Amino acid sequence: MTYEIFKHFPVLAIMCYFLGAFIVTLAGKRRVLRNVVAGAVMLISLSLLLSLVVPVMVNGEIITYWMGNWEPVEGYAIGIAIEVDALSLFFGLLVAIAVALAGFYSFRYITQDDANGPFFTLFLMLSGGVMGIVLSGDLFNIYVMLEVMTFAAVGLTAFRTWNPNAREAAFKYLVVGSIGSTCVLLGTALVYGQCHTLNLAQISAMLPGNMNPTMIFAFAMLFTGFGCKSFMFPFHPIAADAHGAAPSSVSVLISGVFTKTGVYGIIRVSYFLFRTMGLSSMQTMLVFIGCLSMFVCVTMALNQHDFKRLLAFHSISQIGYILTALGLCSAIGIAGGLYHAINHTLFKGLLFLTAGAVLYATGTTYLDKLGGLARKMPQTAALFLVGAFSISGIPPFNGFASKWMIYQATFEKAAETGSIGYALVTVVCVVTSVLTLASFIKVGQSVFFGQLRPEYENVKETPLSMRIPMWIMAALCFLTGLFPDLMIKYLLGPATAAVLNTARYIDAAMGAGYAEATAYFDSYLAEPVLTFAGTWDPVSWLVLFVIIMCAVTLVSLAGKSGRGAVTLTDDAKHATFFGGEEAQYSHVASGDLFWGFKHNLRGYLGFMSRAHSGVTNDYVVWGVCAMAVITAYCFIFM
Amino acid sequence: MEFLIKIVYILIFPGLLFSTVFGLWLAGIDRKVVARMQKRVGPPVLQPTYDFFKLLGKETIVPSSAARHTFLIAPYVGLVSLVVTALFIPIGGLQAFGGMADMVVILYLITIPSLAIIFGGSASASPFAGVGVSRSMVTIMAYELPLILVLLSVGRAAGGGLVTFSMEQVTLYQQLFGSFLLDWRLIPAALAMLLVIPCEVGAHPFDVGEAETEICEGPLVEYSGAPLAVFKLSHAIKMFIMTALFAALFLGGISTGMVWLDVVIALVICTAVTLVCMTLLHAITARLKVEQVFKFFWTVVSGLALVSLLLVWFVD
Amino acid sequence: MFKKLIDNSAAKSPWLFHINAGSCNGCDIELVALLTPRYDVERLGFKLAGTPRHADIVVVTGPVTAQSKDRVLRTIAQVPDPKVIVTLGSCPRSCNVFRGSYSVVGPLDKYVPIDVSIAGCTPKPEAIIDGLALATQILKEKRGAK
Amino acid sequence: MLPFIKEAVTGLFSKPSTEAYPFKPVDAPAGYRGRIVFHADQCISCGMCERVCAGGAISTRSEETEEGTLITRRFFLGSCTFCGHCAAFCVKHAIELSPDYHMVARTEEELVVEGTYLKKKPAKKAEAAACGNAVEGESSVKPREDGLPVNDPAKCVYCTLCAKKCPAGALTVDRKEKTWVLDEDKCVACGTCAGICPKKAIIM
Repeated sequence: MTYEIFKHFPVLAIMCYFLGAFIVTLAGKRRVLRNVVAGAVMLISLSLLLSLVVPVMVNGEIITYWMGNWEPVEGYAIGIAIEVDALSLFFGLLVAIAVALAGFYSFRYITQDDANGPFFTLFLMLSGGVMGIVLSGDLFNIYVMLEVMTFAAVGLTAFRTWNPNAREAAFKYLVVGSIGSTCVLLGTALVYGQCHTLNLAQISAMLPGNMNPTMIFAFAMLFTGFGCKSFMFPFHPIAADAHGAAPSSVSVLISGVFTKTGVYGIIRVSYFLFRTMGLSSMQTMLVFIGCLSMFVCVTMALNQHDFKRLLAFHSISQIGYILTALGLCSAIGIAGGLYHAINHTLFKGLLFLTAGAVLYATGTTYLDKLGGLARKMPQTAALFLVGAFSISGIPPFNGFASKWMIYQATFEKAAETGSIGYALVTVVCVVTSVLTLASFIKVGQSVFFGQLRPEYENVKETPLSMRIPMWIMAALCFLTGLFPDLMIKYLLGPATAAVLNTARYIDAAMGAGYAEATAYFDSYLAEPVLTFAGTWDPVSWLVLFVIIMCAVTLVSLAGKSGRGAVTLTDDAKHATFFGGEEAQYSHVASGDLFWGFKHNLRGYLGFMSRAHSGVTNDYVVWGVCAMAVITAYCFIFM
Repeated sequence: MEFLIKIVYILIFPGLLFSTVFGLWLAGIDRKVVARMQKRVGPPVLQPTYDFFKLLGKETIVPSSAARHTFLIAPYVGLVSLVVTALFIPIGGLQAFGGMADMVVILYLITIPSLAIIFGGSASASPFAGVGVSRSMVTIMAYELPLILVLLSVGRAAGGGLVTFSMEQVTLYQQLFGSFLLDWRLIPAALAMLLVIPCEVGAHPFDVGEAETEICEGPLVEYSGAPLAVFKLSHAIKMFIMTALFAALFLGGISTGMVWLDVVIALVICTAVTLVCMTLLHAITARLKVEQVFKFFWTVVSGLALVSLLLVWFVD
Repeated sequence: MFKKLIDNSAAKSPWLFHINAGSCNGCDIELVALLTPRYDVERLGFKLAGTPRHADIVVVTGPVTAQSKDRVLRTIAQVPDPKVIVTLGSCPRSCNVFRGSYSVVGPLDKYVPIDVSIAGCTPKPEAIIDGLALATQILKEKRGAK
Repeated sequence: MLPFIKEAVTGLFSKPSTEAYPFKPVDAPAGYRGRIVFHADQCISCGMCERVCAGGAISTRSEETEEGTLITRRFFLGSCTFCGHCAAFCVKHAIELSPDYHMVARTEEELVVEGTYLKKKPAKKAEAAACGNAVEGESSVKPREDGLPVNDPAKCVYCTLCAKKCPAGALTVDRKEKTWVLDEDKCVACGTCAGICPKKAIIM
């Protein structure tokens, strides 16, 4: 092992967060000290993970670290393992980046709150929990970290205790989240009962040939549990409350990172532990849940009147894309799903941060009460546009690149299986994408464009320390969309290979040949080949765009002599045209928009908004029903 | 040399200059023929060109409550992205920049100009524009569903057992096996596409978003001078792009062996498609209401496209 | 580079914006009659614009009532330069039979200079075409003067 | 929709119904009331046109000169409703509405039709003016006690309007002879003549 030193990095990255969480508490009310500690912790973790990119992603190492050096004895893993393959590192990087940017944003953002003492403690606990889940190689460890993460998230959701919505959201989150946690715990217990080990690698080596009804039930439990953590379809309403009520930088974590742990869990459970993704019934189930999440949440989002609630519903809608893509069980599908996962973290993070900037500047995120802020906060508006274009899949931003891969994956799957259903999944994806665009046009029109409300005449642009993380995220949105080839080569390709190559994962932990010995694994799979049904070259597009833009600029400069002047003053001539009336405040926003659409779908939309009653009991019933349905489905089709 | 040819492609044919000229020609011929269908003399074919240059000479008023940068930049972004899109569509088998963008990318690229109008209008802070923005977006939602169904049908048909999104392969397949318009399974899709074109371009009877008599041209209400000229030009180029897309998707099989003749034929097809789906519809229909547009596209047009998809999928 | 083209186009593509300042609708109907197949002013490049921002020629009908005065003036102000103001019929020129009414504060030239007036009550469509043609000439002159 | 398609296609291949107006002159239909033509030499300055004009388009300007009063009658087409009342009321047919409809102007002056004529001073009046004892407005004629109208020859211009308007046909006026004769048997004392008289020469 030439990478001996790197073995210790993953555990250090996790411990950094937890240590930081407690040291920050010691800093008490000294803000600068607190910020320095938190910042240092986040940067250290990020750099530790970045340094792992070369060994893990490029050279294909799998880093295994046994806590307390308790290595497996006679093929039984007793100790707790930290096992970092490309998939774990992929999610770990995503977490570290989002945490660092959201953390730096928070330094200034939370100064408006009076009781901001415990913020960073909880924030770093949450980060550490998430990091622990994605890097861990131990099923029970994952459960523990899941609980740490959940409770930190609940605490942060209720962070603004003066806000009754926040308290209510935290309560709902606690109740419905417990269903998920319970499911995971139950599943873990059943798996332990069967396999007598908690090590992921060993379980994946032992389980696939030994599926009995208990294990099917365990699978259903684990799947539902992680699904609950990713807020997939019937669990989505709590996400809306929690994301909406939490401080924006926390929303970034909950939406961009927390939900990804659910996705990560589903990948680990379905592709590694039980290896059920080969079954077409499982694929259908995941794709179906993905499509439902995607479409239901996007239509709910169109109906929202609060910026952050709207974003929250979109989170689940994007998670729907990811689940759909992962459910296809093809290389391009997995790559597309993972690509969308990182893109979602970036653009949704950016959007939540802009929502936070709006809240910071105006004190509200209610769409009906905002308007025209682009004049006062031009940079925030530009950043919002980047985020909005990314999430709605406008080329050349990153959302498009990943959605494009997902469309291809679904369509190719349709051709492979000959089932037209998958072609209709492509259609649902495209329609969801356009509805996403619609809801962001709604936000743009309601918050940043249109008329400026008189009471926001003195609003100022957010401070630089909040804008820098946003700009970094925007740049990342742009760059990850611009170089899909590089992304595939260095991040997605290795991660996809890791998903499909379970045997390597097992061998890395349990010693070479272990997987083959169990007789369920033939050998290592070859590197997956991504075949595309189409082509998309964003760099060329950008080059052409720039060339033509230059040409247009030159032509327009050359023709300047004959052109009319551009005038901007503040008189009757430049007032808004009101059919001759004196200009007055009149803003077409939020609920006024998309009448034709809403009118035609009023039955469906009305049913949806009645169904989302906001009552915790209802949501618990939904969750339990989902659990029951998934269990039943698994028993029938597995 | 290679580089020079690329530059010619980008700036002259089928890039900036050609798409401008041909777009304005299509817009002119459209207006002329609509007038003739209504037994009028109609404006000269060069009228859109005159309009364009006249607007360049007008003062550009930036409303005092507008978000200035978005307001002024949006038209140019829309125009340029349209011209870039033109480079990706094969015209008579000639594709300036093949292998860079497929059908789905084009589907997304052609929404950028619509977005430019929407965000530009949105930035002008006019309530008329607000209504226009809402309506334009509803029309986008309306046509996107049938359009993707049409593209999937074509993609399946051209895949030959598998599927493809690639424009080159669609063209190649048609050159080998005949145009898709002659394939009975794809006739409903072609019809749906003919109805999608006027909606995407914002022509009668689907121009609810820019209805001049109801909402003062919606998002364009505050635009004047050069930015308005650019929007009008984008509108014209969009006609070219959408008809060229139709020609490439359904009539890509026409090949005489001579590239220039193929291109001329493709341009004639573009004009013919304009006349059929925009001019004729304009002459015989009144503007629909926005909810009618949405309903029409999600039921009738999507239904047509879906029938095609099913036929392509299950009938050999 | 395009100065000449723009100058030439200025007279070829005049877009109208029509303001009714309390007219009896006679002139309004005649103005719309110009768009019918019989007169078809579109062949001369005229077009009715939906908003004053797009217009080159503002056509005012009616004797400028007290209610409409502010609105008319505001709308005229919102037309980008170069612009031409045309009064259609006798009312905006002189208030005609409505002169002296408590609710009429015209004529229009009290407030803005009128470039072209077309007399008649109502003017014959041909006369309106004449007037608009004159207006396009003025438009070109104004563009040249700038 | 199909019939419309047929209509559109036939429209495409048939001759347009558009008039080629600016390039080919068009005459106004018969009876069209267009630009006012004023024959100044026929005007007798009764002022009837001015009184019947609803739009207030007609005004008179007079200027005293050696030979008499130089009267300018001004028709402002910008205020005209082209109702034709002035022409109908003009007994001398001095006003005429021509079929010329090209009334387009850049300035107000282009819309004005004017005519000037000289009203010679009557000798009698000149004498009275010389004596200096003729008081303006004071009539030399007293109203009749039976309520029938009486004409004041000093004011009367013999425009014959009263004779035209008399419902009973009781008045005979001769312009050349400058006579005004009332047939008392026919007169019903309705007062129309007094009301219509532009010079207020008839007293009742």
